[in-house]
Amino acid sequence: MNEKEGSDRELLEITSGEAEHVYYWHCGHYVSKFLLGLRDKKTILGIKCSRCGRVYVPPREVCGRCFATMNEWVDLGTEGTIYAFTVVKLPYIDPNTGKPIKVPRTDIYVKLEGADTCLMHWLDETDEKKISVGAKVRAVFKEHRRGTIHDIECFTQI
Amino acid sequence: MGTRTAIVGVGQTYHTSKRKDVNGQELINEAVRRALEDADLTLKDIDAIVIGNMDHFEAINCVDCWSVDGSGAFMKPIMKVTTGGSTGGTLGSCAYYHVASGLFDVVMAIGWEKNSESDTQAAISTCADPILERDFFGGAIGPNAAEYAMYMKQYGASEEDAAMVAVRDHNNALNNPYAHLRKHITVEDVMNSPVLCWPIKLLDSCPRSDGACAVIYAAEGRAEKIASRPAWVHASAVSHDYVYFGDYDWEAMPTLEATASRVYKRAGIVNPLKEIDVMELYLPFSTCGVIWMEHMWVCGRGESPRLIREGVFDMDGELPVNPSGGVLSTNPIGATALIRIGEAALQIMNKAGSRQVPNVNTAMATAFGSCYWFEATILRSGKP
Amino acid sequence: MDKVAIIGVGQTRYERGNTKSFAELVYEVTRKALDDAGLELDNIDNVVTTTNDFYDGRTIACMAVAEASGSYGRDATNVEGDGTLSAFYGLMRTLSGVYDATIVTTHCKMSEGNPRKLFNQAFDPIYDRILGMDAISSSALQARAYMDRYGVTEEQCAMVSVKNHANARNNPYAHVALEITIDDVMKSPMLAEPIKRLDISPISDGACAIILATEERARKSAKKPVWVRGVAHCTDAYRLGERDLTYSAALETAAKKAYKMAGIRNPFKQIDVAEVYDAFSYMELMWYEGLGFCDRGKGGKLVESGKTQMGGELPVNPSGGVLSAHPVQVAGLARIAEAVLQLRGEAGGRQVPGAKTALAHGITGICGQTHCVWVLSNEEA
Amino acid sequence: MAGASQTGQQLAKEGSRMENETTFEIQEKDGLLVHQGVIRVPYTWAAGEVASRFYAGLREKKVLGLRCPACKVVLVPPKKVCHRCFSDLTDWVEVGDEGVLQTFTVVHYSEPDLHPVEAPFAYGIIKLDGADTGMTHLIGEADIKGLKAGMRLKAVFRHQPQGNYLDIAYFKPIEEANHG
Repeated sequence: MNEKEGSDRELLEITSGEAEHVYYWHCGHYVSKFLLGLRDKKTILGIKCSRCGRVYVPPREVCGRCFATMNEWVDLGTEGTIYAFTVVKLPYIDPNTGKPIKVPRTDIYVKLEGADTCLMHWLDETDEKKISVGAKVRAVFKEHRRGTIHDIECFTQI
Repeated sequence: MGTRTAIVGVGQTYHTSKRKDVNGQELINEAVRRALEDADLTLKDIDAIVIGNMDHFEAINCVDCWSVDGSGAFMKPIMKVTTGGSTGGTLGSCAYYHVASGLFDVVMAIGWEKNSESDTQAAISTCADPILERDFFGGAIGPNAAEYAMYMKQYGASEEDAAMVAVRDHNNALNNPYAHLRKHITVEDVMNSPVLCWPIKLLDSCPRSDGACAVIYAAEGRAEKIASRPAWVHASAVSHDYVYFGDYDWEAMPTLEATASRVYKRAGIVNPLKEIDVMELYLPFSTCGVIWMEHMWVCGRGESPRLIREGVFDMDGELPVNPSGGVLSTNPIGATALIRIGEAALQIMNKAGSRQVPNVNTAMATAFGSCYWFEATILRSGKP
Repeated sequence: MDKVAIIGVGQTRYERGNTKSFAELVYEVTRKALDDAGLELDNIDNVVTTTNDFYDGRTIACMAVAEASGSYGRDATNVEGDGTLSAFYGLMRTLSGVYDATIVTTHCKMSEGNPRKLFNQAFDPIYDRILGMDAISSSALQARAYMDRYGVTEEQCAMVSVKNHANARNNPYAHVALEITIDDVMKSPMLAEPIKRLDISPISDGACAIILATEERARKSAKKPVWVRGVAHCTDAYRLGERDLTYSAALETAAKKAYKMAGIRNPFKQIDVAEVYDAFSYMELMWYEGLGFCDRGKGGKLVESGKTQMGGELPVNPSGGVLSAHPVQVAGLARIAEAVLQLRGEAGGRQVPGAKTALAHGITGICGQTHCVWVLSNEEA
Repeated sequence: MAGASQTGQQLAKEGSRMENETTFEIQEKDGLLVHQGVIRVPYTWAAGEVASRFYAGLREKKVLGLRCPACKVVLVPPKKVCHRCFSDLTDWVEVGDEGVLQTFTVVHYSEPDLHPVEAPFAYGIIKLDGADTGMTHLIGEADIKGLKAGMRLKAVFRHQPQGNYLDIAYFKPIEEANHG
């Protein structure tokens, strides 16, 4: 029933091969401070809107709700609960490398204590039966830290 | 008050997993020709064009400019709008505002995607913030799964309730010659399909398709001459509130509630279940077809499973949802939400063939995408 | 067309290597535009952002700037293309009667990626993308075709560079302000013949925002409203080999339509100041012709006459134009913002005295495939 | 495409247990960070029937175009729809492998990831004999200082066709023996 599926004639495809695009993203003033907190102090920083009191992580300049500039930094500690998780089982192409990701991999949304939004990261458990929404987790910091979100190696269930 | 605007023509491709016989421009052209044919217009009648897709699926910069050979925009005004999965809704509203502004009489919206040309999940994961979220974004399934798990716990709903939504949409697709997946399925089939992220299973989720859709909007004065029964745009609303995926509150669905509230208010709808005759909803997972009905104020919290079981949203129910088979059966991402609008318009225009719901006077179409953004459109057979 | 006015504008300084994030850049101009209009965000009910997924390095790039543009709790949408087009969409939404005031934002951090490679993605992947052309080499094909056809000289192109880089010295937002001579341009390194280093625009980062309002809202505005009198856009053929590269029919079509709306019969006489998208020096000459400032092929003669300099009959790019700051997609909206400053008499050292009618122009695509033309005035229709 | 640049390569991992981590360069200046990142999504574009036929022609050293019956023009490279009149094009014609240079540029800068040949080299738009539209392409085997619009060029076909635009490797100037 579908459209002519192409004639017998050879139908070509053109490929991009190894083409890649390299960027140098400025993290900006707020995210830089957040990442340096991970690197230098092993702390997860949030930012509080002094108007509505919401605490955001990752930190950012403006509270969307109040359209107010935020300057009140909050140390959120390193523990929270799992708000949602996905055990990724189908190996899609990692846009960083052009190669399939290694599965299984557990992506989590962590609600850190004192934060109103979630931080995304990995969990070091890939057995779905051993993971539950609401479970307590803690950030595992790397020994060697460079100022990236991967200075937290992963989260682990407490 | 702007110019009253109606949809007067709809065209789409036969959606499928991979179209090797046409390139992107040629795919677009098929939808454009069908829309023109549907409205009995020629390209000369089109005053302006809007087009959209998601850039990283096909890696074509300036798609508006590139599209000219398929879209027919040579020496015409064309612009590109894009908002991820909701692009089709953004396109529909863009064409609507073109006409409503009074600056253009007949405007065509084109949504398209060739999802076969790249790894869809790889491209989608680049939508997450590259510094903080990209590496952890394996798709929207996790939050939706968690949301439904919580919902089941709170309201006593079951996995079968979601499966019934999947069965409804998939089986509706049997009536739609353009649908990508057209296979009769049962609740058992859904329950037995592989678990992707509990409680969501393979048949609870949408495919990726190659396809295009074109919808023609016209101003009052022209619209009545082009179509015997135009689908008048009564309202359009959008909510694009969030920046990071971690920001969203899936339990409260604030953007969906805001969008629905705003579009009902603009269209003067008080009781959507009673006042709307058919809905074409952007449901990426069957579970959304349970929960989101409540956030769209179709019923109260926890009531949706009962209405689903009673068949309220079936073809012969009080408020048929997705007669086309919806997103679960067809998903060329940049076109998906425009297909919702086009299908809703066909229902008003009484041109939906074997998927026609009788006596449709009010129809609603929604769009969903990116960081839980929603768009909604209300169409009616009568003028605003 | 009902009356719509621009009541607020905001720009960052344009530079290479701005240290802000996309959101921080956009927040800066959203604030500036609101402050300029004397408004709070509560007075805005509609938001149009502008992004490009390739330049920003993420798909659905508009996610990053939603909060910073004030999207929370209001209708928002996103255009991909030059800022003149997102502003046009903002205008349509304002005219629809649904909204009172619309903010339009654009941002660009071209310094973060490789603009040549990213622009190459505008070429057809099925055919000629593999040739590796970019904005400079494709524009060089156009420049050569144009100059050969009409005998326009490299020196005449250089005059545009000299004029605009000098004008930029009066613009605090400009990225590259230079005091140079024709000789300097001629002796600058050859990039793609006939285009030399000083014939091209820089790689700039920056952001711009404007606020559009209905007549009723505009009358309550703190600033003198600048009225939108005419606007139109038009697109030429995609492939270079199918276009007349020596003349932009799309620009002529867009300009004629915008002029008709604005009641302009003699653009050279009736327009007091123009801000055009001179991504390359030759382009300004070609755009003179498409805009009807002079006859076909006479762009070189027009710049030579000095009439488009500051103090001339029709100063073009008092801001320094795109040659002095090229944040892609922002640049067209910056033209509009500059035109607004001119019509308010707030353009400082780059002010064209007594300007009443201004033109702003933007392009999208390869060699200016799409053109968008705005006619603005501080006088009501 | 030419080989991918080295800038986006994975740096050595520092003992992370997380297999999916890719490590990129980080720069710091005045307390502000710049993160290197890469997008390396592979694409496979369907050429479609029309372009496939064009490339099949090149394999036999034939350049094919499509004629628009309404506009009376021959479009090379071919496309399914005429952009001017919106007609469906089906009338295949073979055009010459020689034509006239309409415009050109000599590129002096280097962009190794992008350019198929090393600078300096020339691009041109060539209208083939029998065609009404120009083809953008590379110019080779030429004195690049002596290029002139109006000169005649001839297609040089690639020895091993690969089914893409570079199956014509480049166009070269034709020696005009009977000049004058």
